[in-house]
Amino acid sequence: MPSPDRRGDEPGADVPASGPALSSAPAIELRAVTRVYRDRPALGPVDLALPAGEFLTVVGPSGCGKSTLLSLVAGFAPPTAGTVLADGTPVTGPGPSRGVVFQQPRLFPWLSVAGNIGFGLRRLARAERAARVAELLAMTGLEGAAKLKPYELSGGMRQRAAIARALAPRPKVLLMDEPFGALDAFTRERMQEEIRELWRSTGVTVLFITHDVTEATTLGTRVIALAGPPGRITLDARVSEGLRDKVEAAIRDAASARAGVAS
Amino acid sequence: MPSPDRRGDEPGADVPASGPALSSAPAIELRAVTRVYRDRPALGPVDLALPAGEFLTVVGPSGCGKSTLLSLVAGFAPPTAGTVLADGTPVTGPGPSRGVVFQQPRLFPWLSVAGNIGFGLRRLARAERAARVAELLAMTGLEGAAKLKPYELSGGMRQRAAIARALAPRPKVLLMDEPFGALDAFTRERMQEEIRELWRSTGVTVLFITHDVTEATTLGTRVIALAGPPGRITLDARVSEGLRDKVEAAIRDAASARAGVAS
Amino acid sequence: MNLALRLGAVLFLLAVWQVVAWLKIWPPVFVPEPLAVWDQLLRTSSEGYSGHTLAGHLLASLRRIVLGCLYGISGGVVLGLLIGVVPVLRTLLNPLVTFVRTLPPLAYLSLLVIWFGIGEEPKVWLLLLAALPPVAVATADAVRGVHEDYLNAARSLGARPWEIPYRVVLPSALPEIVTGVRVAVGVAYTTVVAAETVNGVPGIGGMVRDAQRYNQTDVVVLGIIVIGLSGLLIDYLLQTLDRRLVPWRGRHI
Amino acid sequence: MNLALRLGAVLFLLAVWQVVAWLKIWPPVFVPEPLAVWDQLLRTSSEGYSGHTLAGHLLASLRRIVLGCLYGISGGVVLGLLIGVVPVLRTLLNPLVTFVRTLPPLAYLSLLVIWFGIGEEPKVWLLLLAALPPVAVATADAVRGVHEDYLNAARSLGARPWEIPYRVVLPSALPEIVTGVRVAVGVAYTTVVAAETVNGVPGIGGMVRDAQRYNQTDVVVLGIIVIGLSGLLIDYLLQTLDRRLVPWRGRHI
Amino acid sequence: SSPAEAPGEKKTVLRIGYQLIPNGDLIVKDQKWLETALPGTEITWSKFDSGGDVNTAMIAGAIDIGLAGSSPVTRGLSAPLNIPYRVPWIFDVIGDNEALVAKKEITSVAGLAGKTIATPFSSTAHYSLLAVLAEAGVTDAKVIDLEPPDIQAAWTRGDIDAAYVWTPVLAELQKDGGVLATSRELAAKGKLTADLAVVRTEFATRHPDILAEWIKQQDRAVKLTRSDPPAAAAAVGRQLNLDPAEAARQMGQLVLLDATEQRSPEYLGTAGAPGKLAENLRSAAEFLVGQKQLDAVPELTVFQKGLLTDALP
Ligand SMILES: Nc1ncnc2c1ncn2[C@@H]1O[C@H](COP(=O)(O)OP(=O)(O)OP(=O)(O)O)[C@@H](O)[C@H]1O
Ligand SMILES: Nc1ncnc2c1ncn2[C@@H]1O[C@H](COP(=O)(O)OP(=O)(O)OP(=O)(O)O)[C@@H](O)[C@H]1O
Ligand SMILES: [Mg+2]
Ligand SMILES: [Mg+2]
Repeated sequence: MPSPDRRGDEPGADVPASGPALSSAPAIELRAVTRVYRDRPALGPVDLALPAGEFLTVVGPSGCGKSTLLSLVAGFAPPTAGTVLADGTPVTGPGPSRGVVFQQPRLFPWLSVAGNIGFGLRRLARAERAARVAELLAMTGLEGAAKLKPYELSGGMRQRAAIARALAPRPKVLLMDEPFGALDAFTRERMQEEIRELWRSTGVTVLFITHDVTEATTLGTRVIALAGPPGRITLDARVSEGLRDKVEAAIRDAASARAGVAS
Repeated sequence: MPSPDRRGDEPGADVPASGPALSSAPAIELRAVTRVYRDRPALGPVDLALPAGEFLTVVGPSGCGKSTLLSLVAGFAPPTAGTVLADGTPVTGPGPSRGVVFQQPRLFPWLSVAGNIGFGLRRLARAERAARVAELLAMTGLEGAAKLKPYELSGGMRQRAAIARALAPRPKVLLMDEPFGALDAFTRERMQEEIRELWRSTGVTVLFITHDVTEATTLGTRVIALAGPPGRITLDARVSEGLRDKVEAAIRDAASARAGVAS
Repeated sequence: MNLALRLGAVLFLLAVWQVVAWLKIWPPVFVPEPLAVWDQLLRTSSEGYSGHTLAGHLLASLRRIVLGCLYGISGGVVLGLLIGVVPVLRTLLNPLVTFVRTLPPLAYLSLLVIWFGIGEEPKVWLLLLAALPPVAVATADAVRGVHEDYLNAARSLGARPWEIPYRVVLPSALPEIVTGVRVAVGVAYTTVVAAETVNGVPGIGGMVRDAQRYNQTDVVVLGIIVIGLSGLLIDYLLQTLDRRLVPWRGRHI
Repeated sequence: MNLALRLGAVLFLLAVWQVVAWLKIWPPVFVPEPLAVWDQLLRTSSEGYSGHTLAGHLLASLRRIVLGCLYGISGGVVLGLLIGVVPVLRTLLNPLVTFVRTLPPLAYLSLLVIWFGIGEEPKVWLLLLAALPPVAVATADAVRGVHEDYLNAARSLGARPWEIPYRVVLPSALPEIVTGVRVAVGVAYTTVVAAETVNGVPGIGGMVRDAQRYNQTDVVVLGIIVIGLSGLLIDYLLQTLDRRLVPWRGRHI
Repeated sequence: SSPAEAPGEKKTVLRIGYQLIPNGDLIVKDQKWLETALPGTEITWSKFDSGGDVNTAMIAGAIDIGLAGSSPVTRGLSAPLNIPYRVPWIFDVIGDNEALVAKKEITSVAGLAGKTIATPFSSTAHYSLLAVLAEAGVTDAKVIDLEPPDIQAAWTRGDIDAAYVWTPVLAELQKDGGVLATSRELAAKGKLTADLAVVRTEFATRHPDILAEWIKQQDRAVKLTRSDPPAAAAAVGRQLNLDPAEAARQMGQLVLLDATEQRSPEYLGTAGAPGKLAENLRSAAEFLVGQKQLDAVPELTVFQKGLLTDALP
């Protein structure tokens, strides 16, 4: 179903040129958002505004509600209360302006690695698509794996393929849930460099969950720490020299507050 | 199908008392082992002997063959060439003497967390089983999640539940594939402490894959670094003061050797 | 909302039916008016038809269907597990099951009569033979779809080979087995008239056959509706059961 | 190995059959000897039966089965997707499909004759109606089983709502749909005799019925075997296709 | 509804529904007499398994001429069906090929009281069985519905005590059972059953010439069975997949009537004076009403009009 105006409505296709923060509304805004699973509150109330071009890293102990936060921003689930806004309009579902890297790499098992990466490029011309896929394969070091099916990949390769898939359509907002969790130190550094470079050159807004404090305090421009469940923001700081210690203390507090209690 | 002699044949049930290295054969031994997926070699040839009571950590760049090595030891797949021995007898399939934590937490979706942890305790009496499950829930900080189904867990909670499930039947050998990959720094430290304590008190043999060099060089007694694919051992050292740098160099070499080439 | 929607749809279908009957697009012998069918409902419920009330016919058929399905589903699950789990049996049983499940009941019905007489047995057997294959095929295929990591995990946790089928394979394959069961019950239903060609009164299928041969289409249509509604009810129960049994559908980790 | 095992099993079954025929446990009219069936195979292949050779009968039936299955499977997949994907349609169509799929063909066969005459159409329609439900049910259930993360991922990647069914739902549900197709083909096969009660010559089902009427059990058994074997072949093709289409069965990540 | 002329073509189509019964129809089909005699007409032969199906096809307008037993024809001519068709020909009067067979120890129809008797419901045999039982005053017999192959199976197992059924199952039953009544005897008592031809009224009025030719060929077939029995048996055997001897035996059990005989008042009669077949059909209808298989008995004139006598040569 190739559309006639092939690039016309491609989401975020023009972001590289546009640079950060043209509109005054935050790229992402959460207003008194809470989320309850059955009867167990998992998040909130959380208030958060993410200006366009911000690179936010999110830290917090396991099970505190980070992924829940991300799923609300992505539009995978509606908040139990409150509103999630993207570019000033309420989020009603997942959309191409917000690219997502899941915590567990959910590659489409029926597509090859190249097929997965090309999934979001349906509206590009064949050659353009192939070029973009090749570019992303190179960026994630998966050139040799283009034709493999997801089940033939190692854990880290899956994660890299998932990252490439999310980056492919150049979304305006990138939501990444521990994207480098399964990568060795070297590959991880390389990927960090790539993401930083991408952010620098395109002004993409990033929400980046990680459990690596060094990563949190060096990669982005701003860090929030959650404590929970239900997840609340206990620290919200711009990246600076002494931040690492503060963030570590915040996670330690949040985690020990419920150590031995419900997780 | 409750068996009449409930504890009689419980695998490894008596390990805590027996202590390390009663037999002279290594707990795990690989002899010229290789593994080829279709036509792509993934591992080997690898020679490796793991005396009972050893705590081996395995590092290496993403996709180098670490998980493949583990799957051969676990008996999930036969080696393409060579022999894998456990306690001196060839491995023909998975067995209760070798507990496994998968890289992706494969909890049984039809069982609750407690049910998953109790899966390997079928031969214990009801009360004993409940006690052991409670013990493991406490150890992994999942007391509040006992009744939840796997899909209701956060990523880190899944991983902890998978660890608890593997530990439950007290296997003689523990094979762990990046078990703490999805855990925050605090929870991770706590889990590291638990594993170290377990190893100290029971003499369990551990094969532990990680991409965290600090973890690799502090947690165990011996480190090997793989380069690949196909994975080969490029470094095999006892844990000591300056090891961290050596290991980092080894991974860096292995990773950059193929950076930009096939992964 | 749903209920209103459904009620509306039923009323709409009734209206279409009434209009079709009025317009006499097809001969009235084949499209009786809704009211005529309603009349027959009242008549067969009180006076009966072929010597039994509607409830009597329905109960007799339901008993056969339930029995046949129970046996067929049990047999299908067991056969499917055997085919899926044991390689030698797969080699032998898979073609056999495929062969048998293509055979048309009308061709071997008299064999069933030879073996089981003209009482309840041949009918239940035929329904069993109708219900078994979908379950067996679904189970066998679902077994192939069980994630190998579940099997590996179970074995690593000390599950014995003979425990694997019911501790891992069965629960993991449950969603698809339930689908197979739903299909099987439907197929059994479609077979009830064939089953009741052999001395099938009382029985809804027997009643429909009698009515058909005497061109009492209102009774035929009544029978069809009763069959369909009771099938709807059973399927509803199965779907509810499914949601209970498999809350992780679409969310396995 | 497999082949040897299967050959052995077939020979064993043949031997059992021969012994049963010799012992005359059941009257020979019901259990003809294997050789008699073999004779009929040669005769019907050369001289023909009811004016057509065995191949002619088989081809006529296969044509109907293939057509009916093609339409039925297409319809079933579309219906199943609609039911699975569109909530309003689920509310309306799900009960309707369940209702229709419980209806016994023998009860509505004459309606098909009224609507479609006595040519190929009513037969193909009947086979369609037999093949559709298993596919529709399997598809609808499989759709419910598609992992929500796949749907979320696809939408995040810019897939439009109308693209989701064929870009995500269909491939993800493929394993279960193929299972449904295998069941459907089997059910269509079992219906072929019923479909060929009216003007069913040439046709294997018609041939079987003719033979039944004149107690030529060897021809009946020959027909049954031919039906079973051709079904076996089709199922084999489907299973091969399945392995090709779904290499990730049991290994989705 | 469906026109006898295929759309877009001038060629007239004659669509025949036949059944596998060893009478003249199969000779006509086998010898392709119609195809030869009506070169300008396209002839199609469709096989049916029961008179009920023929009735349905008639209602659907899918065939022009068909074969149905007298029971289905009775129902077809009565309400609610009121099928617009008429009987221009009697293929055969059922004779010894349908009979009531009982276990050896049962020697009279009266002995069937309380016994289980099987017959295919709504067939001519069913009608004959009910007639026999009514005549003997047996009211408490258990009459059950079984198809012929199933009758044989049930008989073999001893599940039934008697059956009213036709060849070849009849022959199998006779091997260890006794005949209590045959349709030939019943016919003599006025409870005649027959295999009748039915022609759509519309077709008969539109194409009298084709119908006349059709009857001529049927008559010719009946005459062949008399003049050259081996040839007739061979033709029928080919159609039934039987050897000629068996075909001849089965044909011998039927009463085939040529055109002259059919014109007698006993059967179809003549244009002005419809034959006794109409009364036969009406009494069958009366009987069916008694059995609650019909709602009301039509006037005799309905059946008299149902006989198409003026087409007989
Ligand atoms: N099932 C499979 N089929 C085909 N190839 C596979 C399969 N599993 C792994 N491979 C290949 O084998 C190689 C090694 O994979 P392995 O999973 O052992 O890597 P790893 O060291 O565990 O990497 P990571 O740290 O990313 O998990 C990779 O190139 C991968 O593509
Ligand atoms: N689908 C669900 N149904 C019910 N409860 C859920 C569901 N998903 C998450 N939860 C619960 O919500 C809480 C927060 O989960 P979340 O996944 O957001 O944690 P997280 O911060 O991402 O943790 P991690 O670092 O371990 O991934 C947890 O207590 C979890 O049990
Ligand atoms: Mg998370
Ligand atoms: Mg790995």
